[in-house]
Amino acid sequence: MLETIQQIPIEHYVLYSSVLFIIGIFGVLTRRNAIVVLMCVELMLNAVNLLLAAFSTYLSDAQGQIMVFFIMVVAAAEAAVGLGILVMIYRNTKSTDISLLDKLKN
Amino acid sequence: MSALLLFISAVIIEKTALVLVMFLITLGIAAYSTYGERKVAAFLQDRLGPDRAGPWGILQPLADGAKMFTKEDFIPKDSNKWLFILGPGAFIFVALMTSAVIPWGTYFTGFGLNVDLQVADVNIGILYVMGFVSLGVYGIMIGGWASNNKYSLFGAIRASSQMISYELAMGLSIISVILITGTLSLRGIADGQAGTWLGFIPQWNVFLQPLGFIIFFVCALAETNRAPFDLPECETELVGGYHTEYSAMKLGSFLFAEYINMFISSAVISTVYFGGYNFPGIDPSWLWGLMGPVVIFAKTFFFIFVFMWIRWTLPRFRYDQLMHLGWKSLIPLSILNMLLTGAGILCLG
Amino acid sequence: MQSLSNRSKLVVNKEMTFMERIYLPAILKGMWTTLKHFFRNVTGKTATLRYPEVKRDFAPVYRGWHVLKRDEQGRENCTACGLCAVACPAEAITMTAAEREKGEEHLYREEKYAAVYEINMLRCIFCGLCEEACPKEAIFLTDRIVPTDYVRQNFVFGKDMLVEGVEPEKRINVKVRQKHVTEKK
Amino acid sequence: MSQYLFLTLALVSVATALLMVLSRNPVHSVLYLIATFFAIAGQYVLLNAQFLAIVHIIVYAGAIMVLFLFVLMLLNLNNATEPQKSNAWKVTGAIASGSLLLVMVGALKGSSAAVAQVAHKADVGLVQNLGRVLFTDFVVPFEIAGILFLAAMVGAVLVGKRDIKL
Repeated sequence: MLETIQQIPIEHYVLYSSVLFIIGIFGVLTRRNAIVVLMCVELMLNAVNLLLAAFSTYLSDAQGQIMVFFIMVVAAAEAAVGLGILVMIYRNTKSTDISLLDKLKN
Repeated sequence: MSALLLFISAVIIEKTALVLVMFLITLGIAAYSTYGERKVAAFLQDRLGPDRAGPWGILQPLADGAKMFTKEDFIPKDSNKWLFILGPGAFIFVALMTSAVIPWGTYFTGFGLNVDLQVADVNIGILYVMGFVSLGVYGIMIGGWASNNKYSLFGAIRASSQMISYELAMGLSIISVILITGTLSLRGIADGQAGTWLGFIPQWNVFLQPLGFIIFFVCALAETNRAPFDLPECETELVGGYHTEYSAMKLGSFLFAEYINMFISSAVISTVYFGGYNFPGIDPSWLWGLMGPVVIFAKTFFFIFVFMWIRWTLPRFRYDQLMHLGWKSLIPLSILNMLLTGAGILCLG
Repeated sequence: MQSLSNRSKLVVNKEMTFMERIYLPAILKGMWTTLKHFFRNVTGKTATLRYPEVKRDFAPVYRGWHVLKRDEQGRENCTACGLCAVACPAEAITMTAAEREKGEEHLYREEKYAAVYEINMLRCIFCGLCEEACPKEAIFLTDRIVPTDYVRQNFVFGKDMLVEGVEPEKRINVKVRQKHVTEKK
Repeated sequence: MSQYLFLTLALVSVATALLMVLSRNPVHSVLYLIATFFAIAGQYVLLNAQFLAIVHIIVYAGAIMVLFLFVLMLLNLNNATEPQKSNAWKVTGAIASGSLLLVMVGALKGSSAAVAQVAHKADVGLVQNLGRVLFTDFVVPFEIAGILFLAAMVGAVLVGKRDIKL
């Protein structure tokens, strides 16, 4: 797929991944279900992954793809711990609504 | 330019033909696995099995198919209609996709053709198999959830946690094989097992990785939802598990995909641990190269028989026993196996 | 409690040994058992028969649908003495006796006969005590299977269902059964 | 050819990502996100990073999303149980994220593309090359990632076990 980098300018990838990232941010801001919020965080991480992979290919440098692996590691760890916390929260409050979790306010 | 175009179109035709042939063979084998399963079960239990449709009942799969197609196709009122349809479709699609990277032989060289008997020689073939196997659970989960039935939901939940648990041990035991062969391509793994030791022991990975093979085999049983790991659909507890609400050909695709999965995992086991199309004393290029497929299919059929044999011998696990086996036995054992393999390679070069 | 048969086994919840804990030997043993069955059946010695085409032989002493015998001249053996009804543990047999009239000598062997003879096949347990009790060798259990039905009333078999035919081809052969019963007596 | 593939995959992924954010049923959200991930895997293949693509599918679609779906089914969350934020929140969120996008696009406008001059090597995304880089230049981060995983595992088990009241 050599033609990819000849036909598609890198700006397209930057724009594309920033749109994905923004969608993730929008979801984090507007959704109240904690699981969906976690999923939006995953989407944001993926947008970054995509950008790293694109730069890695365009620069012919494997380091970008290595960074993607590390981000995947972080994402997997985050999903495991996050979902564990979520299940605990659900057990205690019978809800996954993030706006109920403001007990530290007062 | 036109020569290049001709070459590309020839490749496309060749691959399409191979895909179609593999598709038909897979469906045929899956259909006859249902017949084989019933016959094997009958013989193991001192019965006769289906013997009414045709001589020895060999037309039974056609009769079953006709029944499946003509039954009332029922969609529950409160189910999620699109996902209810998507579930079995996704399941059978994923099951059929996996066969693309399995090398069925070397090259077919007859009628002036030279056809590679592998749909796609991906250099990370074994990872491709792992990826698609892990996707198989979505069909079950979507179907079970969309049925809006608590038994189906239980089946779906059980399927997903079982798959996640056993995939880890499966991947770890495959890593040991990769350490030995030094390649992720299934063709490379199969080629690396040609030849013999001392003239009579075939150079198969199973002799280097006996523990890994046992772990992989147990995990394959669990991944294909076969007894004794068929908890997602165990009749005595969950009616039919994730396919309780399904009828007609949607149920048929679930059952069919299960047999396709069994066929594919048998083929993967034969390729990874039992030399694929290699057998001592048999050159896979005999018979215009069709000797390779004959050998690998013989091994695959043997493993399909073993799958059935196990199903009709062993009782089903309890769910906590299943989780204990997966997390407390198989994963530590496979890590141990990996460490031993690494140490062995380090010492012996 | 003291065991009478000495066959009971005490369940001990003992710690499993290493060989038992890896399960594989036990699994292989079980699979060897089923494999033996598989090969025995593949070579054609199935325990199951293809039923309507192939039928299993009855045991010579099989106890099925009763028959009320006639003698060689076609006369009913039964004298309605009621011993069979007394012997019956399931209270399945009832009968009404009647005096033989003039001109009926070719029908009944002795002066008394059963005008009504009924066996309730739903109550009958096919124990064979009736044939042992019979002093006239009139009732026997045969190797015929009692036909199925949807209605309870139809299982009360009267003389039309029990007495064998007069014609030689409608006679029912009970030689083996007769020998068995006589030996038992 | 590549352009059309890129465009199709990009449109599909953006559309499914939007649907993921907007659909009220969390299970539908998960399924849309899986579709997004498949489109992104397609982009990786397009970028000649096949190993990354298959690892992406195994990790995200095969493990993480199964975990999400599993938790959703375990808690049995339907759209009825999820309270919705008010429209004012949604408008605020849209404005905030929209302005962030504007800032990003604006910054991109000002930059110049100085990347495509490097000689292209086709084997960057292959597993041999990635493995060599990972186990030579990045071996320390690799080990640290392993420790991170261990910590996450222990943490997840601990969080799941302890019965603390909030």
